[in-house]
Amino acid sequence: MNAHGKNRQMTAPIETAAGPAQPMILNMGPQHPSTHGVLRVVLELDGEIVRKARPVIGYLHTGIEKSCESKTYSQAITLTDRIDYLAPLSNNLGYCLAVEKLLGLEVPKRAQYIRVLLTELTRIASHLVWLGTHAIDLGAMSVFLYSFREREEIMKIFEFVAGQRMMTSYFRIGGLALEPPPGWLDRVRRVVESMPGHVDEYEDLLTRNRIWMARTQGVGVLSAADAIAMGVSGPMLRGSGIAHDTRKAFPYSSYDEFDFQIPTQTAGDCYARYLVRIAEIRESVKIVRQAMEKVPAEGPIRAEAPGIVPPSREEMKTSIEGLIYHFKIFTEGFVPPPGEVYQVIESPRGELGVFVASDGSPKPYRVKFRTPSFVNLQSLPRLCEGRLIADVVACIGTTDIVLGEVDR
Amino acid sequence: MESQENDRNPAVEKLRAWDAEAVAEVITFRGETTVVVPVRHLRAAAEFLASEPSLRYSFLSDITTVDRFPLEPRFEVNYHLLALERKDRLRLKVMVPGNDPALPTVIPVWPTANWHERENFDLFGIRFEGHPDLTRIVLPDDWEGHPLRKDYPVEGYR
Amino acid sequence: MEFISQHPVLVAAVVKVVVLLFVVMTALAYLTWLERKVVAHIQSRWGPYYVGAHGLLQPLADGIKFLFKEDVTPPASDRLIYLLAPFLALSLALTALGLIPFGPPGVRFPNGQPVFIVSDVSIGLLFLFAITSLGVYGVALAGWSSNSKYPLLGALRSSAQMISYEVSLTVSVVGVLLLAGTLNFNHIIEGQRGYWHWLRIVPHWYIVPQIVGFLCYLTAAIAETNRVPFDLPEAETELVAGFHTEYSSFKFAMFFMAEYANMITVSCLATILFFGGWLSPFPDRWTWQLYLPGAGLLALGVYCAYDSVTEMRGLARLQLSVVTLLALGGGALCLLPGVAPVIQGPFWFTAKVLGFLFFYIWIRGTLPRFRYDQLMSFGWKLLLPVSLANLVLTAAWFAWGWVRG
Amino acid sequence: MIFPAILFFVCALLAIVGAVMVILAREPIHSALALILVMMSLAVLYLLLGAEFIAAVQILVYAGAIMILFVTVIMVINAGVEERTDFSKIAKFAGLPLGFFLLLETAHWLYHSAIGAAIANGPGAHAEAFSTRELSTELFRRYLLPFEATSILILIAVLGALVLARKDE
Amino acid sequence: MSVIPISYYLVLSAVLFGLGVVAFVFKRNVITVFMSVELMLNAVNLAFVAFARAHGQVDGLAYVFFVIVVAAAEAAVGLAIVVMLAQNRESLNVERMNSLKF
Repeated sequence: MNAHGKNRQMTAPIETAAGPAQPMILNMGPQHPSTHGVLRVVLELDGEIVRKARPVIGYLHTGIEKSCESKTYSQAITLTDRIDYLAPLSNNLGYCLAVEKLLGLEVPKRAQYIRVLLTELTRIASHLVWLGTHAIDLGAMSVFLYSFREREEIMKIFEFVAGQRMMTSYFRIGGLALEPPPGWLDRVRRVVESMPGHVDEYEDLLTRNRIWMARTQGVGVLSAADAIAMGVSGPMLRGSGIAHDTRKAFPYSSYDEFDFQIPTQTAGDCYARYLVRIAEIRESVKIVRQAMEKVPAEGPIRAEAPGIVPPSREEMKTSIEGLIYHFKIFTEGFVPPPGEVYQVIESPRGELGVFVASDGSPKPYRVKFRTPSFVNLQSLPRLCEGRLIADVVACIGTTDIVLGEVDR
Repeated sequence: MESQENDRNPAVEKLRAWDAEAVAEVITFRGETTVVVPVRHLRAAAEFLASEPSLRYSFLSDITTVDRFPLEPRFEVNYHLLALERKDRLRLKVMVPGNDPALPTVIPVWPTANWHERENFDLFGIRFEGHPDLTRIVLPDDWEGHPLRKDYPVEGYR
Repeated sequence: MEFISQHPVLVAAVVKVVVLLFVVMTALAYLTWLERKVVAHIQSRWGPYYVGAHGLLQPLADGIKFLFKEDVTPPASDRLIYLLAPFLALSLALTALGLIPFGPPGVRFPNGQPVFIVSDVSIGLLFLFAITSLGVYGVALAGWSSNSKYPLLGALRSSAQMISYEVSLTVSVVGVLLLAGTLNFNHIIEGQRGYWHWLRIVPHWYIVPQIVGFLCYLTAAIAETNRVPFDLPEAETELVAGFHTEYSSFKFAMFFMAEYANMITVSCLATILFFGGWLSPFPDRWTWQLYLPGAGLLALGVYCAYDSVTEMRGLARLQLSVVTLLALGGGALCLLPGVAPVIQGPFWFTAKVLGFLFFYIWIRGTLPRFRYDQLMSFGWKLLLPVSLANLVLTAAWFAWGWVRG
Repeated sequence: MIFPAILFFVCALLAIVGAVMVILAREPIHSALALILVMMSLAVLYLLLGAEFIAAVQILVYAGAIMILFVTVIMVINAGVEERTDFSKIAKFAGLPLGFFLLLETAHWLYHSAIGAAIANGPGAHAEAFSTRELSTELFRRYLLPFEATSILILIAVLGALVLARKDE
Repeated sequence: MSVIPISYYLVLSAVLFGLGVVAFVFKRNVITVFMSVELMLNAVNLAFVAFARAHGQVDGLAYVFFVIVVAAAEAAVGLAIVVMLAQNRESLNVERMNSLKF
């Protein structure tokens, strides 16, 4: 019941609720068109001005970290897909790299390049979803459908390569799940060739659009110092002028062999973050192009690590060691040494950290996902307090949260 | 096994030079350095690491807990730090006893710790003293128990 | 029979109102179809497709769905006003259309009543503005009576928005009124007959001297009708659905229809004021234009015939055949020498109005939405001064007698 | 022509009912709606009296602008149900009958005065509808000074409203 | 009855004015009090138009025009004051507004 409803039903002699301005509490979410899932933001309004914003999360908490503890290392991969459902391969990669680090395992170059290629495609797909939803939040409807059209092509590549559109679980500990089917690179090429043109199209619709600029420039400003203090990462950090990218700072999976820029903007507002993400799509296209050059046509896609990485199908059928290892891996799992590692990758949303603690058993003792959305969302009140309701929408949009990742 | 060697990590050296008692133990594993800090030194050590000009661990990536039930001290709270300029990571580890687990908050040092601490409070029941709003974050407010503890039944309490 | 012969005005009015309501309701339904189709094609998708050929029965399906949906009235709402609001919105929107002349007054029934004009008021424009200015009540009362926060915010926004833009809307057409020297729609249209003397091929439409006023009018009209990029009262990503968040079923449909009716009204008004209403853009000596409507319909019929041949689904095929027959028959009818001149006025009027409607839909597929404060400052700080300047310049033009038509 | 008579009585009845509703309604928004009803009926009466322009202005300005302001303000400040307080007994037992008597007397006087017998509508009515052109000529010739004065008044009112509504921060 | 004398309009005007006075006296909420003033103005307008009709002159209409304009100005300022009152005081009851300052 809201303020005037209460008055209407009270029989006490109250003739008006007018009084020294009581703030109006507005529940934005958990069901709301622009909270991207089940985020709930409790807004304290003075007219249309947001005095206080408090994000309330947990509506999608599924206890993935707890579930990981009761699965073997390999089984837990499927759970990681569900964390950030817009960038499942990034999560796969982060987790696999963490376990590989724990094991001290080196992945063959071919698998590394394919991993880079696919995660960059994931980044493009994720940014496309962000662009579309952000644009529709601000009322630009067509961009949403354009970007989903292109994303669909990328999803088709995932389906072609991994057999699944979204929950791919394609990266495995020590390499990849399957040999990519022949002709897959042609598909990738087709998407990559057309992508810059499509990005130009989006930019035509938005970048110099006066309304778009008015809606995003100077909105949700996060200074560089604030960005660091709030621990935001990814495009949000780079939009505030800090050129930090895990792919450059702590290269993993051979990212050091690729040539790409870290796009940054200094304004720290929604427009800056928009520009950064658009530039990132272009950079990712560059990386995918290089990866296509680098990927050898032939070669192993899994590390040579008997007892950890399952042997190939043929080996399993022909050699007794292969059969035994296969059986042991899929019944008991493998045993890494006790210890703790924290592996960081640059997911589309920012710094995805995977902390894995092993106690020397076949199941991880503790897995923690440091998800960028969770931390980035924390900065939301700073972005939108003192501004209008419409800006809250813009701010949520450029924070680019995925609720699966926030709540885990 | 976790190797326990005296690393040449400059951060550890500086921390030790600043206050020898702040470094209880240094663990290096797979190239990651972990400094075990006693609870009472945590806040000061955090401030030092964040503000010392040659270190500048200004970015707190994560706070996470490992429950070593039934060992004591039961909880290991890990702080993952990042020095943006130097591109260096460091893990602070604090051992917290199982009965009445409590820690000083690091929000004044790293404001981002707010939600991380709430999450650890929610899932492990570790209190962060001085936290402005220590409430459950992902679970409902009336939830019983702390699910990521090892003695929490997987089926739940109810 | 005696009654009919004794009260020609009354009978003609009733007939015209009934026909107008029927036509407008159908037009509203197919306007939603058009909008969905055009926006879909802008966004590289198909739009309505499955219900009938080209989704032509989609409006019908929507209507049936609206009728059978559960009609929820929030328990804490102000019942009377909650019920009143959608009726108010729709009835005002439809009333406004009754003032529009859809064709020349010269075309008359046997009893001497004009066919295409429901009511010929001497100050028609003023009345139209009076009626549309009441449209705010539907929105404001809906938002208030729902007793919910999003609708309330939407209602507050829209009352502020509609009041603000009404000022610019009114001021922007005063230039035309100065040119026409009358408030009567027919006289305004008649004033646009002929050609500008300095350029014989440009019709004497008021858009030529009043281009600034037209642009102001267009902008203000989009804002008045709550369309993108000024659709803040119902900004779905901010206020869920704005003032009609709590409305369901047919009451929701009524708001929907009111919005589209308002779109039609402002398009009609733009056509009348700036584009010569039912006047043809071509000179009268070009007699072939008499057959344009018929030719258009025949072309549509041929296209539908082709389409029905290629259509795979049986029912859709049947439906397309019906449309084909209707179009061909209508086309043939329009070519008859007795009918062709009569149909000229409504044909050009409809064509112009459709152009505006298409423009509206096009904008919707292209632009993002303004923010509330930007909308307000745009209205007061840019639109109003510009339309005022336009008015002053036009007045000066007259005062010093630079040009007279 | 019985039509104007029917219209007159319907509208008069609606106006009176509306005015009574203004008094009886407990919620300000209902009062406002009743008042709008009064204004709309009056607009129709103006039409009957041949004052088209005034009718349009009545709807445009009164119902379309002023009452919208009222409604908006009621919504903004969230005015709830009205409190009923006792008022003086004199007002109740002397004032009301006296007022009613006064009304009757006025009506009686009006009905029997010379001017009242003039016919407003139908055959025998004074003239055709007022022309808007005539009214505007009158406004801009004879009443030019008051006209300009009112425009300045409006300006002052707008400024005053702005000053009042501005929050001092 | 085929014609309507002016007096009918005048009587209606008087009745409406009387009701406006009653509303003005009886209503307690500042906004409704304000509305009753508008009601009285409307009643007066009706009388003006009726008289204009009776005399066949447009002066009455001019007066109505001015009344409406002044009413608009009055509403703008008056409602601004009401909003101020609502923000600064607990109540909108006119009986409690017995001090100019607080």
